[in-house]
Amino acid sequence: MISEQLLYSLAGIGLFAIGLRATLLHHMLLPRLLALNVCGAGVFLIFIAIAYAGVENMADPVPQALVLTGIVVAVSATAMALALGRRLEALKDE
Amino acid sequence: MIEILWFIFDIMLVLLLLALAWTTCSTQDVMRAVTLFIAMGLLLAVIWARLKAPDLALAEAVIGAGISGALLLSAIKDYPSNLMVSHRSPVMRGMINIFTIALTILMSWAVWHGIEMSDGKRLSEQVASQLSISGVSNPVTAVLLNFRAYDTLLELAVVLTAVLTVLILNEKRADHKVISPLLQGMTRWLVPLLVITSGYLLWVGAHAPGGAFQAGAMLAAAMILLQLAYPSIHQGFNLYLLRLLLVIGILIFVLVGLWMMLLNDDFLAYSPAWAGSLILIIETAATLSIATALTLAYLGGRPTGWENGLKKSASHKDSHTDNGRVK
Amino acid sequence: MIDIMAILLIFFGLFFFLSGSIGLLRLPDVFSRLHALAKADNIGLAFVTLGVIMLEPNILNDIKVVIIWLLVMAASAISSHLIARRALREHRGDD
Amino acid sequence: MMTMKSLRSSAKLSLALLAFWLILTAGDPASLIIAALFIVLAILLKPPVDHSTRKTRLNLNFSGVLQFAWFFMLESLRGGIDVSRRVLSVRPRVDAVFYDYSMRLQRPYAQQLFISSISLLPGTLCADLDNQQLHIHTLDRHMDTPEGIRQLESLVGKIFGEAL
Repeated sequence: MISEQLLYSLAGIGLFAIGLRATLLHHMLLPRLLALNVCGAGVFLIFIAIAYAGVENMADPVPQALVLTGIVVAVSATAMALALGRRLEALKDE
Repeated sequence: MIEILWFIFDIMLVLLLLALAWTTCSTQDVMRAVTLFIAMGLLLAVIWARLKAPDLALAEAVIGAGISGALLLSAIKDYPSNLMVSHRSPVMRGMINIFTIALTILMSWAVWHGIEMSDGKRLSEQVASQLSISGVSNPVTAVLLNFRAYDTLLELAVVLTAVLTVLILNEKRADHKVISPLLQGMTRWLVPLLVITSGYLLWVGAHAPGGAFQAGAMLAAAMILLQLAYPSIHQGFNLYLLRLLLVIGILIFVLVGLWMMLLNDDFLAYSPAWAGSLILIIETAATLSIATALTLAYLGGRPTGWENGLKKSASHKDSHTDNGRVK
Repeated sequence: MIDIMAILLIFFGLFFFLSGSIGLLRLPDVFSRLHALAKADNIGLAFVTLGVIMLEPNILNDIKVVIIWLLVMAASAISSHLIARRALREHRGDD
Repeated sequence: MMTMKSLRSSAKLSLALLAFWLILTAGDPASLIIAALFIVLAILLKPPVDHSTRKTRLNLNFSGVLQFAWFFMLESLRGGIDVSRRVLSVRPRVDAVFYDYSMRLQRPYAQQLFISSISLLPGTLCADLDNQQLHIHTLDRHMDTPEGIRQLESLVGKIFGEAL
């Protein structure tokens, strides 16, 4: 059980690092947003990796609930950022 | 034997996930990046299922692979360049790389120790001990709608705020042009099925994986599909009803909370006998709100005629600036 | 006996999925890749569905699995059509 | 506002959706309140009636359905094997060509079933359609594609009672 927890939480850290690096490297909004979302996915993965309790058991419900809200908030935040970016582009054209 | 198979499966999932994340972040073409990102969402859904978090798998499949995909694909058009290249100087790039690697090592060390030293005591035991009075038998729903109902209420508020920002900033995006009659034909029978499945997810959330978030996302997916196949369909929506639907989740949540405050002296402290029904009522309202919010978020701004009937002068000014922008 | 048959069927299905994915990687253009995916997934899922039905005694769950199969089939037919149409129109330069 | 006809079609839809709901929930009676709410929602979200589909009246021919299902099964199997053989050979054998086919089916449902099945059968993929004209992509110019498609079309026609 510990080996799965370790494997997946290390994968989560990897995902976070990949996302973070790309967020810092890119200038444009859309690539940055994608990278931030990859980052977020990494955080979710760490949560759920630690919640893992073996193949027979359900994962710990509290982190599951947190990540569930996290997913919905992430998509709303992405939508908001896209809207801000679109408005910015429109203002630039003016 | 079986452990080795599981291990091989785990390694494959993890490597594929990291590869998808890496290519998403390093490809030069935005379209490609978005496609890879959607694929990563699907893979994450599989991983949640593997890690025994079926509630998440459902939500991720609908949101990560479906809705955020639709959202990002339609947003690509809004941006001037289809290329994503980084213009950082070599020194800067090196510093970013070093920083990331150092952080990764630090985090790995922390997680390693965290897992090694954990005494195995989990919040899940507390949840399990209180589950019988929560009104539902799915522990995730119990956490979301009962034990940590505040979080969920505020999360709905966050979603509402994000959508209001979207609505304030922009007009709805321009429609697609040519639509395949085949897609329209499929939509006619698929959307009712999606709506019913969404209702099922809402209902089943009380005792099995599912609940308001998954149901709301599924309903939103149905509405987005409808919008893709019939671009003018939103003109038929009653915009006052749409406003009501957008806030009804929070409204019902707060009303129930206040009512419980009168009865039990605490905000959102349900009486155990009613908890099940109250949770179902709140979840139904939340499903409708989440669906409306995600659909509006996908549209990318105010649907046509959003301002009608509200302050004439304000709407006039708005359309004026919009005209100015087009020039 | 039934278990072995079911597992055999599921493995057949997986073989078709595998060849579909190999087709996605090896075939030269969008259209032929779509061929590989649509056909291989259709028949692959059919075998997996049959196998799962043999393993699952609950008739309601069997019906659900069949519904999933039909939905996936419809989705893959429509989506391959849409992708092909898009590619064709982009190729011709109109949109 | 609602005409008799749309009322009847809504009633039919709700019955079908109710059946679907009962399959999903295994007939739990307490769930029917939610079912009612979402059936109403599904009817409200029904897309506007397209005038070309107005005239359709579904009269399914049962033996036609069986014949089609049999044909479809055999052909999908053939399609799957064909594709995997092509893909797994040392050099993927593809000799693609586009091919136009004018569809004779008239009813929209029949057309949709026909077009969707084309993409699942061996060597063919419906790429585009312009009224009755289908633009079909075939993997191999030496296959007797037109014959297979014509056969498929008459089988689909039989289901919906269209003699071709």
